[in-house]
Amino acid sequence: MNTALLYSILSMGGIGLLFSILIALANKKLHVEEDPRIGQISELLPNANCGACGFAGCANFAEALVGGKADLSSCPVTGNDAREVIARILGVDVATGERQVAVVFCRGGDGIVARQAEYRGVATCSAAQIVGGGERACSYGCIGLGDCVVACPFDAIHMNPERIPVVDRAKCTGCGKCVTACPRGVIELHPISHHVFVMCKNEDNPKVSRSVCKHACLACMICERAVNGQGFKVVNNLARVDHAVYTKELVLPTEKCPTKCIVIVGTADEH
Amino acid sequence: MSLKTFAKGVHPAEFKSLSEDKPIEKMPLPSEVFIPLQQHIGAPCTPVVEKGQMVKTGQVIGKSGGFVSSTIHATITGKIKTIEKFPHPLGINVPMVNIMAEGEEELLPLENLPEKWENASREEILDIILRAGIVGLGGAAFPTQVKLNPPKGKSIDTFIVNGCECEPFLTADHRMMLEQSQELLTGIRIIMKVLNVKRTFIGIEANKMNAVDTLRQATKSFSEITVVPLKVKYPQGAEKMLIDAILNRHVPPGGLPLDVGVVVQNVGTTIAIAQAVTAGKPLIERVVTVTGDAINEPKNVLVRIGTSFQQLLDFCGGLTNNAAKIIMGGPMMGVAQSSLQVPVIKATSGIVCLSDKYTQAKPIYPCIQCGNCVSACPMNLLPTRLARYAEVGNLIMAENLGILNCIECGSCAFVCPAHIPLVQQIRLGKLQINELKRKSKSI
Amino acid sequence: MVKAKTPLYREFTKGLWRENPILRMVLGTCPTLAVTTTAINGISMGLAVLFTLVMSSLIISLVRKQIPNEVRIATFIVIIATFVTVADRTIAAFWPAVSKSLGPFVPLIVVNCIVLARQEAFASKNPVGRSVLDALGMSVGFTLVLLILASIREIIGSGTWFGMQIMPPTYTSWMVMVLPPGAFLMLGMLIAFSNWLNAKLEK
Amino acid sequence: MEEKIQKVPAGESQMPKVAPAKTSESPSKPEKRAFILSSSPHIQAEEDVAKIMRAVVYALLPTAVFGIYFFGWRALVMMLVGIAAAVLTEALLNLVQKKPQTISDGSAVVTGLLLVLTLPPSLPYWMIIVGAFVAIFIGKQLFGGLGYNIFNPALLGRAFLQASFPIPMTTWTMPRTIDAITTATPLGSFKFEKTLTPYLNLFMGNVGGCVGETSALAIIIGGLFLLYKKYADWRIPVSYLTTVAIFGSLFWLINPAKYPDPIFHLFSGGLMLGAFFMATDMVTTPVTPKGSWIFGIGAGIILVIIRLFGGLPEGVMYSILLMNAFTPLINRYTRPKFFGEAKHV
Amino acid sequence: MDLIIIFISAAIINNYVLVSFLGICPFIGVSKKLGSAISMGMATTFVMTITAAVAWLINKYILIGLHLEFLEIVAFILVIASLVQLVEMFIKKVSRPLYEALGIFLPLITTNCAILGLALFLVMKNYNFIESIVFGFASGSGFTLALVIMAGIREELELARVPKPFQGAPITLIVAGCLALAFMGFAGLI
Repeated sequence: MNTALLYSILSMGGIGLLFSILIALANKKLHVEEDPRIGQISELLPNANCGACGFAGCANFAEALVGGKADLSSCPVTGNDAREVIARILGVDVATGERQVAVVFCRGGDGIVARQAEYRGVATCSAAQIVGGGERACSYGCIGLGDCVVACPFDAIHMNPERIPVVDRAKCTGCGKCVTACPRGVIELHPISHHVFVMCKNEDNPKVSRSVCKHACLACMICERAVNGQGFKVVNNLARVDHAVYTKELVLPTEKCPTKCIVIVGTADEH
Repeated sequence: MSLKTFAKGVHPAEFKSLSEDKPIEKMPLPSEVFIPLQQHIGAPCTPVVEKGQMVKTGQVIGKSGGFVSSTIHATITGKIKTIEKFPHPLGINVPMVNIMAEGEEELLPLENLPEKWENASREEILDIILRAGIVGLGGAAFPTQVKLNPPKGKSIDTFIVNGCECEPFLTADHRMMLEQSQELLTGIRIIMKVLNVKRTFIGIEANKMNAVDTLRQATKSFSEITVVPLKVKYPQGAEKMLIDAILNRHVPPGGLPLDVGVVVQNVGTTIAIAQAVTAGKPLIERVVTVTGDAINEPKNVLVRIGTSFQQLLDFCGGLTNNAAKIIMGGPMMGVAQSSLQVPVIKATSGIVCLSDKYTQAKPIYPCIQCGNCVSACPMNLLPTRLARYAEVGNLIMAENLGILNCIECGSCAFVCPAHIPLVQQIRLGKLQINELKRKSKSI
Repeated sequence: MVKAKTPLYREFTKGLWRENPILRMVLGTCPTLAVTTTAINGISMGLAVLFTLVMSSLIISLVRKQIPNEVRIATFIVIIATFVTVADRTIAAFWPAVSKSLGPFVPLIVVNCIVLARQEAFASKNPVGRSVLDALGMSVGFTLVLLILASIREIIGSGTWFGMQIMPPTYTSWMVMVLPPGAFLMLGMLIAFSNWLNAKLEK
Repeated sequence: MEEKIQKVPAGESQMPKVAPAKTSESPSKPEKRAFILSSSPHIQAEEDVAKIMRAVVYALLPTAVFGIYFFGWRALVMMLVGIAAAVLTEALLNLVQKKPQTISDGSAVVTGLLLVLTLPPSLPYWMIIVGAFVAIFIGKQLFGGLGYNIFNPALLGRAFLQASFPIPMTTWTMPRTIDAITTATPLGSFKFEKTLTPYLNLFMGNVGGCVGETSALAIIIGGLFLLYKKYADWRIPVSYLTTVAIFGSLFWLINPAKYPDPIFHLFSGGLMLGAFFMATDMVTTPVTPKGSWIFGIGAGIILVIIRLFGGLPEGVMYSILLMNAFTPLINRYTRPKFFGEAKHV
Repeated sequence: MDLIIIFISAAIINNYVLVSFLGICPFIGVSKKLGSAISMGMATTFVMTITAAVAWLINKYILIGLHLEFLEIVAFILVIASLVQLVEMFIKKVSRPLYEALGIFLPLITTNCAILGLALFLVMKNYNFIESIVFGFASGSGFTLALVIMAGIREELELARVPKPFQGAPITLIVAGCLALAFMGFAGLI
């Protein structure tokens, strides 16, 4: 028994010693320079090397994170605390300036905008855009097939019954996915403190836009005149808001707009 | 003897009997025209006329600079009502010159024409083609003088006239070959001079044997011009397929016919060149096949550019009551129209009006990997994969599988038993990839 | 870095469902698939993991400040291997039949991702009490899933539960359940079910 | 067909016009009618998934009839049970997932029928139901339904049954007997007793075996129909059968006493059924022509290895399932060269 | 001939992943992309072959020689962990491309139960040195085979409409189940 004990201590110690010397030597001789963040992040990862992230172990995952090739959420093992720290190291979570939210610049829902055709084919806006623009006659406004709804990772855009997307300003993070998803550029990001918008993108001749949509801007100048050009300006057949001048209190033009395309969005206390 | 052709492809029903025996009719002048300021690939033209100005037929109203450019002419004599954005048959609103007919019709011919074209220099002829505003009339609308002026280092040895007209329904080229064979011959000779090539092939699908005979007769004394009847198969008229069929040369992916020493011109374009160079006629009108089961009198019509579809269809007896789909171009590659206010443009080869009989919605099933699209694709692609990768947004895989090589001929969607809108999906993927490329370039 | 606010009991309960090692993290799948042919095997394996995980968490959280950072993984592995050897030899000595049917999977606890992951992610950064609770929660969660999976496979696959005949004698056993395909299919179903349930609960 | 389509509209145009539409309106007024907007192409061939599935069912009819002839009315009941179970499972799963109902595409019917044709004629009905359920649920719906499955659903269902209930799945009855005397399949009797079955019986199907696999004649009739209609890729049966014949004769030539001859290989067991109906399942086989060849050759080699050296007498099912697993890889590495890619230097 | 039988038996009939349930974690984790799967398979095969050799030596000359069989777990894991780390460092220094292709998968292999399982199996099998190496190589090949098939299928599944709860690990396990069903056809071979 004593010999067994002795041998085990000797052999295990021997093997351990041998390999630790080898590794220490190798570490010195074979050292390769790396981004220091990779080391920091791999410290924080579980280092279980389970492979659940799809990468070849935690160090590799850390490298991919730093290189922007991986998403932290693909590691199921890391706890929430560690995630926050890693996010900070990666600098993902750097919020700058005011919160932005998506705004939909069209009110031409079903029944409001004229129907130009029966659209058949892939039921996405981007697909309809390349086939004559889909069902709705306005070539500037919302196509209504909901690409933005699908694109939103936060469940913050929904279609109203008229098939015009409505943004949930509380849920919207301003990531801009819907903005890129919309083939017509109907959605824009605006600071949450902006409340008044001309909800139309139609730059056609007023005669044309009038025949197409009940809520189209007709470039009638009423809004511009109502504020003496201070805050509203009609350019290219379309009224535009100067948010530097007008942020709130725009009751006058909104009420006077004959097609109701000037709209107050959100409430003053939401931010 | 088996006829020459390319590999794969499809055999749609032809429907050509509707209009192939109808001689080309000249349509009376329209009361107003809408002339888009861009009717070619390249930089759009800027207007050189103003609202309210009187213009004569053939007067230049738009010019563009740069290498890939073209010219736009007034197509009727009258007064310019407005220059504004109007709906275009390709689905976007573009700036157009709206001319109301007024006064006596008068044609201003091109200036500085050579006495005899045989004595003119290559540069002179190219200049006439540019001033005449001639673009590819087959549908691509690529400025012709650019195509006839290959870059240094590319040697061209063969000229091919594309008389396939492989799209079902369309017969405009067929009629032109029958009725304007002499002008076609002149056009060919002009182009051969410009390109300095020694041989020309005229590729014609074998369903137009009368055109083959007519042209064989017309070119009898020109040993360097050969008329080649081709197997009736779609898309025989696609440039790459045509070159493959006649010369057995394969244009490399992303390449042009001139990479294999070939220039291809459409029948209509060749005739337009002859008319411009010999008679000084700018491109103000073209032959359009108005056909389909939903038009009362299918016809081949010589019509002024800018005439609205509505006026043209009215000339052909109007639509029937069950008209359901109006297509500019052929049914395989044409563009469905939502409005009849759009004008005939230089690229309008035909207007196909289909009734609800041919437009019933078919159920869409999931792809069952039958491989029909794979055996139809003339470009040797895997359409079902391309479409699905484009659909799920994996553009990298789609590009690896050659989505950008797709010529959108529609063969895949034609044979798909699951009725998947493959072409639409693939076009969308191509657009997105090109968009990304443009963005990454600009950064 | 660690939120001290987390109530102690949460360290235990998170392993049962919210961070369940098999269902939510899909770790330690090898033994899960291999030994769940009978309920006995499943629960034995679970207990072996429980013993190893709790003991090594205990020791490691005790000595965590003494271990040099560079060799921590090696140290963890040696400590774990020691306890695994103890567990392996104990089972072999007292329940030779179980040891036989578990095959090499008791020794393989050494490389079970769950054990190492908890040391690295938790025990090496937390005090003893929390570490032990965490280890207990994780291993109980693991054992429960093993038991469920093993029960399903044993009942359908052999008509018995813990060796007792519970299906009527006319019952035809579904052999596939005790074979490898049955293991993969049932674990897939189980995880899918938990995904579905989780989505339901979150709503 | 083509002729007819062309003539109808031509005739119409000569008829007196009925209310020439919209001609009276002035050109500046917008056209009110909503035309159809859709992507090109605007015409389509007359093919349809449901039509293809129906054709497969028709092609299976001779096999089914021969099965009923040899194994009695029980075989018919088995088929009905299998089809009903498959269709019901599909309907139920669509309902649960709140997906549009897909039973009308006919693929579930094909799966149910194919499954039963590969089962022994004495299998209890409830096992058929289990098999059909597994085929549709695991084999098809878990991957997203028709078109997305990796493995042939019917074969997967059968493999599941084989693994679950090995004894009932290998209990065979004599054809044309009233009280179902058990027997062995030709492959089984060769493997375990080294006896050969007469070729005519093999060809006609008067031997022990699964409901639909015994009669090579019936299968070939249906298979040729499918090939003629181009609903099956001819390359797969050709390469599969040829590989089995060549590879099988190789061993036969080495040792005719130990290994069976190629004709026996071809006409025994489920090879014919597998080659014409299982290996040609469009969804689970390569889309590229070169891939089809590889698929057939690979399946043939695996089959001969299993038959000659494996513990089981038959391996058609496994050979096809294994090649199904390789199909994504085959598709990937047999992508046809783009037009112009090969020739251009 | 014996060597061929050892190879086929270890690579196919007793496939590590599909039959013996070893190395499931990387099987699920690294089978998303075909490229990674091939590299991972090659790296694993490489390490397995080396491990087989080293484990045989240690077992024969230290454990059995000194009657320390009870220390096999500790000894093997120590050796494997160190060995893998050494190999990784070596590759990283010698060839960056090789490291990118194979080396990055090495840490994952340390805690891969397939490797330790291999060493433990080896002790039970009584193979000689050459046979052990073949066994190690064959086991690695079998692992690679399963991994590559799986990766091919999963890339295909990217295009499928797998029901939400089944996406990710569950469908991977179910495909593995189907594969295991198909591999049962090889049962009894040899």
